[in-house]
Amino acid sequence: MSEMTLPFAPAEHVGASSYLDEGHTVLSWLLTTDHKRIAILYALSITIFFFIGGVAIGLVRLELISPTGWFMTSDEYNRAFTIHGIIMVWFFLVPSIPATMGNFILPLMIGAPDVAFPRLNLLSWYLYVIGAGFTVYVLLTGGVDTGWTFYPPFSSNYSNSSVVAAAAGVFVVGFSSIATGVNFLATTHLLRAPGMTWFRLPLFAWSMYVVSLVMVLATPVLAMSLLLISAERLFGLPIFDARVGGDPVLFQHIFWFYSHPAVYIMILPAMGVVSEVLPCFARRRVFGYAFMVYALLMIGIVGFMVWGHHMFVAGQSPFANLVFSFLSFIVAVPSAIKVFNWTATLYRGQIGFEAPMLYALGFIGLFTIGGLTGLFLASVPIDIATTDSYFVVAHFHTIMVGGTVSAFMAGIHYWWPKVTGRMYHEFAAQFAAITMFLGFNLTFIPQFIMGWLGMPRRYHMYPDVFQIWHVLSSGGAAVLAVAYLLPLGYLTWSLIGGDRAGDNPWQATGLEWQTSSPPPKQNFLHPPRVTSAPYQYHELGRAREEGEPTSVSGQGGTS
Amino acid sequence: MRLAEFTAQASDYAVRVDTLFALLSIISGAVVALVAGLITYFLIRYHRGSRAPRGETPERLDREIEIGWTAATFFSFLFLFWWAASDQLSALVTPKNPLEIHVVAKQWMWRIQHPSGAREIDELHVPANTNVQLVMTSQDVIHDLYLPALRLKQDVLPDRYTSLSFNATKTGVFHLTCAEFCGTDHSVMAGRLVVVTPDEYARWNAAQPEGDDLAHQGERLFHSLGCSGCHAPGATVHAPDLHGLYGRPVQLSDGRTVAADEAYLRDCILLPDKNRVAGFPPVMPNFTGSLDEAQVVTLVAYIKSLGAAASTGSR
Amino acid sequence: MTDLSDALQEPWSDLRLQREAVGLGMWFFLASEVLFFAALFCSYAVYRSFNAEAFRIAAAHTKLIYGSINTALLLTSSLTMTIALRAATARLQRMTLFFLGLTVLLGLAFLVTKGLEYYGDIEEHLIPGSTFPLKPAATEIFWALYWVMTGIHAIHLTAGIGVVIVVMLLFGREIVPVQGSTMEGVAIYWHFVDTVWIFLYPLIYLGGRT
Amino acid sequence: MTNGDRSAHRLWRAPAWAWVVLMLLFAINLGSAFIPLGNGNVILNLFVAAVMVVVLAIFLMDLQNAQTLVRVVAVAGLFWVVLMFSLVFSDYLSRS
Repeated sequence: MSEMTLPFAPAEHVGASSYLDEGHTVLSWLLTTDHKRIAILYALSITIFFFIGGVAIGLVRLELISPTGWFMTSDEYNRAFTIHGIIMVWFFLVPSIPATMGNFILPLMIGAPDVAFPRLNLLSWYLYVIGAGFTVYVLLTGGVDTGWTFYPPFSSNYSNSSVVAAAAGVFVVGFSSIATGVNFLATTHLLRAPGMTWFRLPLFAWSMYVVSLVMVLATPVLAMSLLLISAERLFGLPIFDARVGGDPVLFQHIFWFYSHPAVYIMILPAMGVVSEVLPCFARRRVFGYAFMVYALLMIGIVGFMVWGHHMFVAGQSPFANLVFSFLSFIVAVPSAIKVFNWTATLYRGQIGFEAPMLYALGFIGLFTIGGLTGLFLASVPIDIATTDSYFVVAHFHTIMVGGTVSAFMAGIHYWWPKVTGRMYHEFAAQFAAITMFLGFNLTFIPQFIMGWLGMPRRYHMYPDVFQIWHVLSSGGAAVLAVAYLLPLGYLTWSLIGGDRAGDNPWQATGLEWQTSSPPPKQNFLHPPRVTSAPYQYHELGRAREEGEPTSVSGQGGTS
Repeated sequence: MRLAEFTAQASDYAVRVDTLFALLSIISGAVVALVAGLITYFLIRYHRGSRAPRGETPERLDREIEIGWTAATFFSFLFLFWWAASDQLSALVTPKNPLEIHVVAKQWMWRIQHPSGAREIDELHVPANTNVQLVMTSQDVIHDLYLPALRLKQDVLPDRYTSLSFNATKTGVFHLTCAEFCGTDHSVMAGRLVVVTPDEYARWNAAQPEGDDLAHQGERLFHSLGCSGCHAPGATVHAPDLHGLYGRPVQLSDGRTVAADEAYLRDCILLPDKNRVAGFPPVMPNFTGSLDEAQVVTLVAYIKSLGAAASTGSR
Repeated sequence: MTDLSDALQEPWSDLRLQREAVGLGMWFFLASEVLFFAALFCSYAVYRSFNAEAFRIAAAHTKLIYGSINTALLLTSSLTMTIALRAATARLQRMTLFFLGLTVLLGLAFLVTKGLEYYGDIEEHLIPGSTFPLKPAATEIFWALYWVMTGIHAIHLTAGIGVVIVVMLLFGREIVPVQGSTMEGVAIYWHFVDTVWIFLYPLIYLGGRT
Repeated sequence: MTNGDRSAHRLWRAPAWAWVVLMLLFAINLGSAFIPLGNGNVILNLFVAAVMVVVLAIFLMDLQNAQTLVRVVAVAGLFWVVLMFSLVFSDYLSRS
């Protein structure tokens, strides 16, 4: 066995016990420090919250079929969309890819036995659970009606709902993201396998690195903003109270200093996943690897400087509006570059249409639409006309749901055989992927249209001229709901009835495919050594053309 | 309700916004078509097992392509920014002597006060082809006045004035609504923007029951609250003279100099300690809680009228 | 060298690397903490720049003596913490424990002083609300920020004291060897809490004294 | 601690010097607060505080011996603070 290659499904892996066999008791899961098991814990918890948030928005969409509402009061409606926002943002999207796939795959991908601080990793999950506990408490005590943005003075002095408990939940779950971020940063710096230089890191690992940076630097600012409104609400400390000279707009500055980068916390990992899936199913190296890395870094850093575009009508100075508008156009450049590079990756490939690829292609389409509508909102006059309307709602859902959730599904399907050792039902998955794409567009294209026509967001009752668009959108949401429920079915079924996957069913490069499926507790039986750049799919193709035995070359092998 | 109440282009500015929107839509459409077209083409031509030729592209070419499209994207975004920013900058120029209409938002209604003293609720009458400036404040939470037909929107903040300037060119009835989430009845905090000809506006004003204009209402309040006891020229208490104050720079006791604009006057009434004028003792009572925003508006209007009176010498 | 392998934790194979990781992780966490406090300092800066006079008046009512004593206490505790870390690196267990104990005492002294100060503030009704004695209104913002800033700092310090006590127990019972990576993280955190105070001190106590 | 004494001496000497410097700076800060300098007071106070933090970071937090990476991380936090302050003030200082 040469240093470069590893025979496919090597004999020595057979019989090696997987991380799943290291104890079957509940405690063996709840007290685990194995990054793979923690990833599973996270995956289960965010799935639960995804469906709670989904039920909330399902009710909202159902209510919006009628312009005057039909089964909710306005207060109930306001609580439903608020809880949808809070849960989807902080209890699903932010942890979605980093805490599950990041936790599971990142150490494998860089050839590490675990993350740098395994106990901190477990702590981060418990923090998530505590934060989730607060949120469930909020749900049970009647909810919160401030919108997920918690703007004072509404949140601090006027709302009659569980604002402090909701803020506490978000505050705590924020520390779980900081813990994850610190862990990934230290892991990527110090636990890379020998030979795994920075420019040999797969793009998913890079995206995890950048997203960790954003998490670590942005999340504390959110924590402070929530702390300040809680202090105002609980103790009457008038920090944003205009009556004594405080400025509610200052809260918005602090809040968006986190919450705009939060969008990048959601989308950067998605970009990372897609950058793994596309080359694998196009059998082609990623086009412009170095540019992809620089683009990730650019987005991560410049993403901190654009928050003011959420405040063009908030009473921010016109000068600041222009500064933030300019920076928002700048941050769109690296995003555009990424789309072009993904497209070029397909050129001269050997493209297959397995489910992960379909999801990834869906991501590119939706991300392109979401990104381009971002340009509309970066232009001050159009933003003034469309902010707080359904145009904005559709825009950020296209990025965060169309983009991130598509990539999340792509990643789940792509790494499913690695995580579980089983194959899912390919046709069912392809069907779900296409349904999801169609359902998504049916839901949000009407929202783009009615937003531009003038339909404001967060409206329980609305002018009846928009009803047609709302009905279309609700119909799309129903299709989307089916598309989200399907994977729950066939993925669960695959655990019982799925075929054994083998170690590398996709014949992918990347160290995570060079260990058994599911991987053993210590990840690699032999410490891996890396000898070449990532995505050596062309080498693989050439080897096959020349009739060599099936072998996965490329990113290293065992030493 | 008709869709035109939202989509009509009721001002030149609205037409410009729509033009920019159309431009962006065309560019975006082209980019989407390009990306989707290329992806579809590649998917068909290079699907697994197809006979299309494969092989490496030269690395130097890759690099040039990469730099090429980075630069192209960058410059086209710069162009878009320039276009959007110049639209915005031209809209920022406040026209001279606008018709100033006060808007007070509270959960969940809009109260409008015209300079003539006419008041209305959830309806805003404005004359067409006239420069109108809305001066807005909120009595409780943050609201946002959204006028879809003018493509305009501005948050309305508590204890602060924000403004919205426009010149409507089309008469008719349009929608007016709140765009910033403000609580239970946010979605029904709506009304009508009625653009009428200047003549009709004058007639409409005359037909309103309230006899006094804002400044006179303010004057009455000024006397009934006892402000005149200190601020009248012959008063024994040492208090600043208000004649000709509006618009003048004022030296404050902490060394700052500020212009006596509406926000300043408002602060002086509600938070007298915030901007103490140099040379005066801090004896002004605090009117927070005893005055509502609408009353403050009339007082400010009165003080402004004093300024006008002083300059024309009629008082 | 058997105790060296005791100090090693999963997934590390090398104590030097493990210490490096703890230090690095701690510094990343501190970068996070810096941004946490930055949001607070930024609010302070915005309000102060628009209410200079009110902040001057309000700051004059803070208890300079308590604040200054606390500054001296914290600076000294940073010294004892550094010595404890150096002693730990040199594997001088008793000396480590002694200086850690000293650090804890200084930290507790800080909290006691802080408590006395808070007591005085409450006596004077310096809590924003209906009985707040100062004018103009923006002094309330200063005092709101005062309570939040010093409160959060005190919570950080309390957490620090708690951690040091736990670490002392672990060291004293030799559950964890002193030269492991633990001290590294504890010391960096402690100094950070001190750093925050160094900025809080002039912003809260030194205004309006002329 | 028999032969530890001399080494113990070495352990605390450098930090003790840093401590003396810090206390001196602290005294300067406290004293200067009573000299009327207008806006100069807060500027001076914050400048001295910044120097104190630098001294503390370099000599007590051991940045002098730290790796480049750790120093980069320490400075990175400050970079983001500067971003926050400059962009927030780009709004406040240009409001009319």
